[in-house]
Amino acid sequence: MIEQLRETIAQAVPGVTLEIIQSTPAAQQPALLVDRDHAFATAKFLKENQQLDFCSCVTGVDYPKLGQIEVVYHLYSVAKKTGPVVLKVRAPRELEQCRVPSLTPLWRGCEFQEREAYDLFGVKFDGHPDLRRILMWDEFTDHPMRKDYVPPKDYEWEPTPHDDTLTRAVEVAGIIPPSAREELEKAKKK
Amino acid sequence: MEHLDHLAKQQWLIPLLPLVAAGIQSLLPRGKRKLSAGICLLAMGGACALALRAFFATLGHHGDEPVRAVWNFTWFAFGNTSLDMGFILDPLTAGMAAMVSFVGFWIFVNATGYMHDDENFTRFFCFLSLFAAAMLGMVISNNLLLMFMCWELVGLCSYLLIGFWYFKPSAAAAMKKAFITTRVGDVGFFIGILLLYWKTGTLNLYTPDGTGALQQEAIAKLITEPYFWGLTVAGFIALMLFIGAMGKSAQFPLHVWLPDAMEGPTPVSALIHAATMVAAGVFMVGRMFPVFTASSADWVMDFVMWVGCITAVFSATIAVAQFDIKRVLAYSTCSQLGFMVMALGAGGLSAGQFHLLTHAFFKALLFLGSGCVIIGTHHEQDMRKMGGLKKYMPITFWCYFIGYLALSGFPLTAGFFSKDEVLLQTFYKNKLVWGLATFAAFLTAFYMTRQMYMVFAGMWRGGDHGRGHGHDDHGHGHHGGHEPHEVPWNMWLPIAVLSVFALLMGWLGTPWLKGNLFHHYVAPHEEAPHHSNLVLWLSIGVGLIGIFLGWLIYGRNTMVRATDADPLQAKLGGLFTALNRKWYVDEIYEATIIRLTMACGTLFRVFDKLVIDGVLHAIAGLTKALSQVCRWIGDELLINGGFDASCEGVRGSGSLLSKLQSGKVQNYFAFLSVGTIILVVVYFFKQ
Amino acid sequence: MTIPLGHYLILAGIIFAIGLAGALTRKNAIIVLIAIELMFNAAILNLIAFWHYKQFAALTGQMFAIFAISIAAAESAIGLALVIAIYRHYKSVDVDDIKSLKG
Amino acid sequence: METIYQLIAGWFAGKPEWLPLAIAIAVPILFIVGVYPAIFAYTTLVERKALGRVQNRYGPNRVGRWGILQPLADGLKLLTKEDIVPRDADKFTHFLAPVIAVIPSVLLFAIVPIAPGLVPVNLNIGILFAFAISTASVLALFMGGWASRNKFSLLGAMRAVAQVVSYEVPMVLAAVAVVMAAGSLSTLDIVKAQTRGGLEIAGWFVFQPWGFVGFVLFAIGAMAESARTPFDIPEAESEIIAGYHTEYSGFKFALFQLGEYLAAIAMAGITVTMFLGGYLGPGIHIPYIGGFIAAFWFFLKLGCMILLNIWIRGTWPRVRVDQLMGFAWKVLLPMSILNIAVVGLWHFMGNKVLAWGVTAAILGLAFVILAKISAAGNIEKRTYRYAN
Amino acid sequence: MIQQISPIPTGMIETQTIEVSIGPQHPSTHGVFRMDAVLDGETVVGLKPVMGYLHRNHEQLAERMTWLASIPYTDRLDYFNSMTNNWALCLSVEKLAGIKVPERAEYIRVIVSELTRILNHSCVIGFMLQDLGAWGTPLLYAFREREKILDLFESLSGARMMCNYMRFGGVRVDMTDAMVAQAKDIVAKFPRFLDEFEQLLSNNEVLLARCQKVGILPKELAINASISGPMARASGVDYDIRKVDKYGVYGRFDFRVPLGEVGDVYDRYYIRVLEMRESIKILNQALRDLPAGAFVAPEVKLRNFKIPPGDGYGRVEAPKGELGFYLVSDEGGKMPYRYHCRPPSFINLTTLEDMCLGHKVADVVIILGSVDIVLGEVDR
Amino acid sequence: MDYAFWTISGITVLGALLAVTLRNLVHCVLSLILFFLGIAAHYFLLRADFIGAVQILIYIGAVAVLILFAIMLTRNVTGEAGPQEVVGVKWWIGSLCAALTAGLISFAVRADSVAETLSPGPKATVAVADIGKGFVGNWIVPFEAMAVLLTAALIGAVVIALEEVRNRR
Repeated sequence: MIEQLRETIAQAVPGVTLEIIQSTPAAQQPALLVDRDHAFATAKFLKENQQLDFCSCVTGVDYPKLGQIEVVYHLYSVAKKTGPVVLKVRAPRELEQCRVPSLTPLWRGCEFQEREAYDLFGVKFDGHPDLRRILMWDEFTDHPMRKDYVPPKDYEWEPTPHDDTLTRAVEVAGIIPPSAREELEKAKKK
Repeated sequence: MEHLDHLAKQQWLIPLLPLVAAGIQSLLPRGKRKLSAGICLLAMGGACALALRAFFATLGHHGDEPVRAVWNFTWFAFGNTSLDMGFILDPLTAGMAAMVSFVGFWIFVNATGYMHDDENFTRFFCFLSLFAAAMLGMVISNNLLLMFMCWELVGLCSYLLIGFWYFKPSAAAAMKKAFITTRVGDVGFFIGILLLYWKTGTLNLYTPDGTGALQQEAIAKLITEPYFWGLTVAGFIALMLFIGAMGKSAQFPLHVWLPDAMEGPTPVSALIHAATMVAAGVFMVGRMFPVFTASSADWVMDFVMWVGCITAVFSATIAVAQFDIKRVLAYSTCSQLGFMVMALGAGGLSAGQFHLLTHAFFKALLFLGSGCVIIGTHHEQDMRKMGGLKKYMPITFWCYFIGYLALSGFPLTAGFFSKDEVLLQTFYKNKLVWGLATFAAFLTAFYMTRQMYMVFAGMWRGGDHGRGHGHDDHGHGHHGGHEPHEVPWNMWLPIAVLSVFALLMGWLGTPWLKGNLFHHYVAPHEEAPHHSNLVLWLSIGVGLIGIFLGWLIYGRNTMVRATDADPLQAKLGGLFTALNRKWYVDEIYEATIIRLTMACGTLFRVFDKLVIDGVLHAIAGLTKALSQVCRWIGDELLINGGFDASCEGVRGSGSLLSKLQSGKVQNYFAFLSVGTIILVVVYFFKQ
Repeated sequence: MTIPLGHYLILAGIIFAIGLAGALTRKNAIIVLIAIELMFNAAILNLIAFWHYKQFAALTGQMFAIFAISIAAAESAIGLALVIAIYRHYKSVDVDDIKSLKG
Repeated sequence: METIYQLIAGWFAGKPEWLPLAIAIAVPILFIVGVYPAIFAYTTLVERKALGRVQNRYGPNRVGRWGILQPLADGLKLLTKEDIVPRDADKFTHFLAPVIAVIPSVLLFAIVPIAPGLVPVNLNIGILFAFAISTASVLALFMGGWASRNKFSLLGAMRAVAQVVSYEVPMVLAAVAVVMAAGSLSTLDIVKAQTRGGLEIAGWFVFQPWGFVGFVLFAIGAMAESARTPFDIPEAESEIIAGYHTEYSGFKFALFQLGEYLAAIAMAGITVTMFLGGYLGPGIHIPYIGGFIAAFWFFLKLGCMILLNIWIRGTWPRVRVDQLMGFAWKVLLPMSILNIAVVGLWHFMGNKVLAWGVTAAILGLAFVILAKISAAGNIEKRTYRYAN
Repeated sequence: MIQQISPIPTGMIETQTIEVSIGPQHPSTHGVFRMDAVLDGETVVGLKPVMGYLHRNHEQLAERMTWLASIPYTDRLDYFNSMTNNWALCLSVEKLAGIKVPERAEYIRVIVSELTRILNHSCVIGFMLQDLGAWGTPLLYAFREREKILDLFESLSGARMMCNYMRFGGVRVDMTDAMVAQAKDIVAKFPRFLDEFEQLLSNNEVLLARCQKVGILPKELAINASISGPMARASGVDYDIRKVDKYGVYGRFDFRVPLGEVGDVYDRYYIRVLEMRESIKILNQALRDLPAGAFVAPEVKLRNFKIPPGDGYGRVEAPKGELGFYLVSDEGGKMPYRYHCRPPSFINLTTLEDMCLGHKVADVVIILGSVDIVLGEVDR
Repeated sequence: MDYAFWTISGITVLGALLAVTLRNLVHCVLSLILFFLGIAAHYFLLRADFIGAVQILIYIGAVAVLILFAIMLTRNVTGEAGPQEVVGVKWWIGSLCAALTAGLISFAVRADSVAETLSPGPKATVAVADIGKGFVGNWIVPFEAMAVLLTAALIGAVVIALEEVRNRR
């Protein structure tokens, strides 16, 4: 059934590279890996043509071995009440190039989940209406769900702009929140 | 008597019911047709019941002075002057109120049928109830101010009702014409009221303590004083009041609006232009009769009589040559009003009023009948296109026939007795007037017979489309072509009831029974004119001749097709067209008064342009010339040198003063308080 | 109650004077309105005092006072509406700023 | 006050002249300051127990036998609580607001008659004085909200002022109807006007149709005036936390509560005086103990009104602000104006039975029409289908 | 008429819009949840939800523990209905590992989750009425019913709210006959409570006035914003996972899915009432034909439980909507490589601003109440 | 009873003074309210109960709240607009006029001997009923004029409010 879907997409969207990733024998939920550039077009095709109007779940998965971060979309159809179509898009792990086209213009449901993926994995979504951190506080710079995430030692402490905590922030985690930089200079001069 | 006082106190309920009904109907949305008609009929019925109750209460009374109960109250008091109002219950009011409400009720019933498929049905009935309220208000008012207010309201309602189909240009013109001509009359009426108020000091007609305008010592005051045109004050007031009556009751010079008022729906014509409004003038004269009798020495009474006689004859002649069924009836109303006014002029209050009552019944009957005919023949009004309706509309025909008999004075009918009374009254006053009146009676009989034959006898001429199909219909689409049909029950029932009254009403005022009941009821203090056989037989004869002549000309060779010429036209030729064109009165007016006003307008404009502008330009030119001279002499030498410098000085000091006007509220306030303090100090030390 | 009428008149006078001083000196338009309100009340107090001492029986004093109070209330309402309109236009209620109505 | 003065003038014949007068003034003041705050204290207790009953749980029953000492405990707790004043609050107004909240409520009691002749101050402009004072309570709300410089309390203050002002009008008009019927403003005369014929109960205004409508209008107005559910918009917890007394803690908060509850009780007292025949009831004419029976009747009715208040508070959700205003101006005001007209009609109609019927018909009809118009818009029946 | 009067300068008194944060510490935000509202007078002009105050990074914890160890954590997701959370995780794992669940366990799972559903719906209505200002009377009625159910859960799983009851392949403890009788008794008495509840609330004028035409969610927007559960069904979206996936033994019971038309706060309230009646029907059928037999799959050894590499997504119709778990296992198989939970209330908040624009502050509160969020699930 | 008069007039004068001199506007309004209360107390002293109640109802109930609203609308909602200098430039003119008027009035009172000796009126207060009768009796014209004035003010308010609502929608 997934091969048949692959053919239809291949015809509909010119120049797309599709690859089928099998799941466990019991689960029988094969996924379609789409390359970044044609992801939006395929998703648009799936939504209009295949009536997959319900995007249930958007997840980020970090594969350090492949050097890739993968975003998984589970699409359902409320009209036809058919099973999940799994769409996967991959992007390199480095923060600068880690960009994936956002599907929020197609399904508003992805808005919060894409922001969560950005917040926890650092995947930037192009075309997302309001890409901000959703779970962590805005001044947080790191992305906790990455495999190589090292939680700060002084776990309870937060970088607040008071003088003494500020200096400790520099030695312990080397993290200087932008807003606190000038206090730091002032603290140094005093 | 106290029972009457109690009734007088409740008189205001009679007009209140239709007024409230009008109020409610004005709020109803257009769709609520049954409800609006229901309210209107209910209110009118209530008013009628109350009026009848009051009428029967005033009946059983003997003694020479007519029964009268008055109830006055102060309407609006400020300081020591106060404006008061009052209601009166006396035979005149009771009779009129009963007649107006009774006839009005049946006319409204007919109107529900006539206006059945008109879209602004509710608006029509709202105006009708408003009119009824105004008319009843005028009838019961014991105060000239209230009477004048209701008089105006009646005028307004007639304006609204005539121009009900305002989208027709002819209706719009007619309503304006009616309103303006009655306004002319009203001016006279208003002057009369003002004079009366000025002279007697009160507007109330009758007051329990005898200080009313129409009571003895007030009238006495009026008679003594001489006034313009060789009349006493009473005479002049009577004249003015009569001018008001002329406007409203369409007497000779101001009658032009009545025929055009036929533009309105037929029930309107029936209610307003037959039974009630036109009778208002006559009623008002009746009400103010003591003023008229007081001024009998002057020439006012004769003037009234002659105006009535001229109107009667003049409009009777026109009626003969009319083709529109309603126009004929309009002119006959004019002539009958002429009769009433003539009777009043001749001093016969009861005769005038009795003719008014009977005329109201059978003229309303005739108008409603014509309404049924119009509806029956699918809105056809031109008599030449009717004919042979006897077969198609039997009920309407028989009721119409009774009305015709009454109007033309056939013996034993109501019209006969009342017209006979009028003729009797004029006979003793002035033989020439009596002669003309009899001729008018003959003409009445003639044109009514003409109408009967043209409409009901012969064969239906509605089929073919002759030249100009009479009046354009009121936007109801279909006309002519198929057969006329009998009208529904709610249209022929009223004319049946009215026809019964048209027959029996006469017996009320007949001299044959033991004394004239009506005379005894309305004006016991007047001595009734003793009976004379000559007048009686002559009037019967004249009536029969008129009918015979009508049969002679129209009965035998009835017209076959709408385009046939009117038999009378062959005989009279040029005279007939003159009659048809209403003696070119409208054209005369057009030529005279209207052109006169236009001329004055242009005159003033020209005067303004030439004289005033001219003077101004002249002055301007003069000053310009003068200034040239000054500039040439003084300016270079004197002013530029010394004068300008001093000007600078003045302006400098001026700016100093302007600093004072600093725009700051508080500075002004400071100057104000300092000023007051100085004043107070001065006041103290001066003392 | 041995208070003679004179005391009331003096009291009303003092209040009137305070109101006048306030109206003339303060810069804020609303305080000027409050001062005017003071002057009104001084006048009405005088009125009632005279009514009480001179002709207690007749009602004219009280009636006049009621009408005066309601007019004063209506006047203050309109005054405040004007102040708000001026504030909206001039963006300030400082009396000295509002001087465009110049001679 | 006058009756007390006559009573004790005799005993103090010898003493200096001002003493009986002082006592005559002192007794009613003590009565008001003593009895009504006690009633307030136990109203809070009864309210919490009644709410408990409504929500099928026990009210406070830890302190004292059935939680009797609970009000005492609350008082002590609030006294000892630290009185926090927000940093940039307007200190003076912040302090003054609770005081001004209490003053009008206490003054309201001055004109509530407890027994025939026994009214703290027999003003012949009783009802007018009551309404004049109750407008002053608006100021307290506003000052509280404005002074604590916090957005929510400001919102609360604005709502409170709007609500109190717009419910003042129908309430006053409903009272006008009663004043017209009784022919005088003084509360004693109003109660006397309600004793018709022998029976003490037949005369009550609440049994006349216009009286009943007036009673309903006045009760709704009173509830809105003292911001009780369903009109407790000013301190709607779920929306703007506690409205104008968010920033108040400790005894200032207690004062606010005192002011609010006293206003509610006073309004209930006035409703009882005007509609339920103040102290009237069988047996008030018995020579000696008549006065006490009258007082008993008065407090019984007062208790019923307070319980009614509490019961409504327990069951009704809160109305939204604009619906509240709409309800006041679109439904209450026309009804109260019509009520005044109907009282006029009632006064001039001869036999009372016919009058009763006519007035009932008019008011019933008007109510039906108003209800249809005002509810026409938003409420409609909903149908639900089931997926196949 | 007004035009003739000289035009008064419009905007006579222009009001400033004020930013108010209906903040984390607010009586009616059902937990630490903040809404930055921009108010113009009383009406809402802008509203941005802010969350993350309760974020415990549950997913990273799960990646550092074995499959079985994360079951007690699922109780803390939506702490109101822990049973459905457990079932969601178990279902996903069973789907991934291909474990067969015996009949009796399936029936017990259905009974237990339907009980949580009626418990959740009645309490939600109670909280909504509390937001409406009804001083807690309806809430305490609902809690009375909730106590009975929680007693049953306590006797069944040992804990009232944090049940930790389900295991891969079945349930931890069998349901004794006494408990079945107790469940039957609860289910028998519940309709009477529901009628009393509806009679008190459904046509209460103030409730109607406050809830009708407030916070309307159109059907297309509901689908597009992947809203699920009673909130979507109130707008007419015909999508109930019990009917779509027919997971567990739901296929065997006949029950209906109520749908609303307008999709305003009143519809969402009434849909929950109707759903409770449907759950009662399911419970009656399930309790009637509860089969005997093993309550857990014997062949599943929880000691060193492994899943072959691959990923899978399993979902359950939780009372608040579609609760799903996306699990990825790598070669090691003992610990999940990636564990992602799709919480219903987190996504149902997407359209909160669309629903609140133009309404009053008082309406925002009840709209949030009708969306029915629990912050444990939103912030994970 | 004399001290009643003195205490009340003391409060009134204090209220008046503070209303005009205080810096913080809201405090001015509060002292104005205190002043109104003093005046109302005076009316009660002078046996004019109805006027006292009307004074409280109109001034404290409506005018004070109105002024508070005006203050709110003419300053940004939250904070104080900071201290402006309170007294106008030409303050000395104002105080001079005030002093002069005060002197004049006291001089006039003392000069007019009649005022001094007038004894206070009887105890009875004027019944409210005949004030009502007076309204519709011989003061009907001013009463109607008052009605027209107040309706005009009402319509003015509605027009402004309507303007506000229409351009917001």
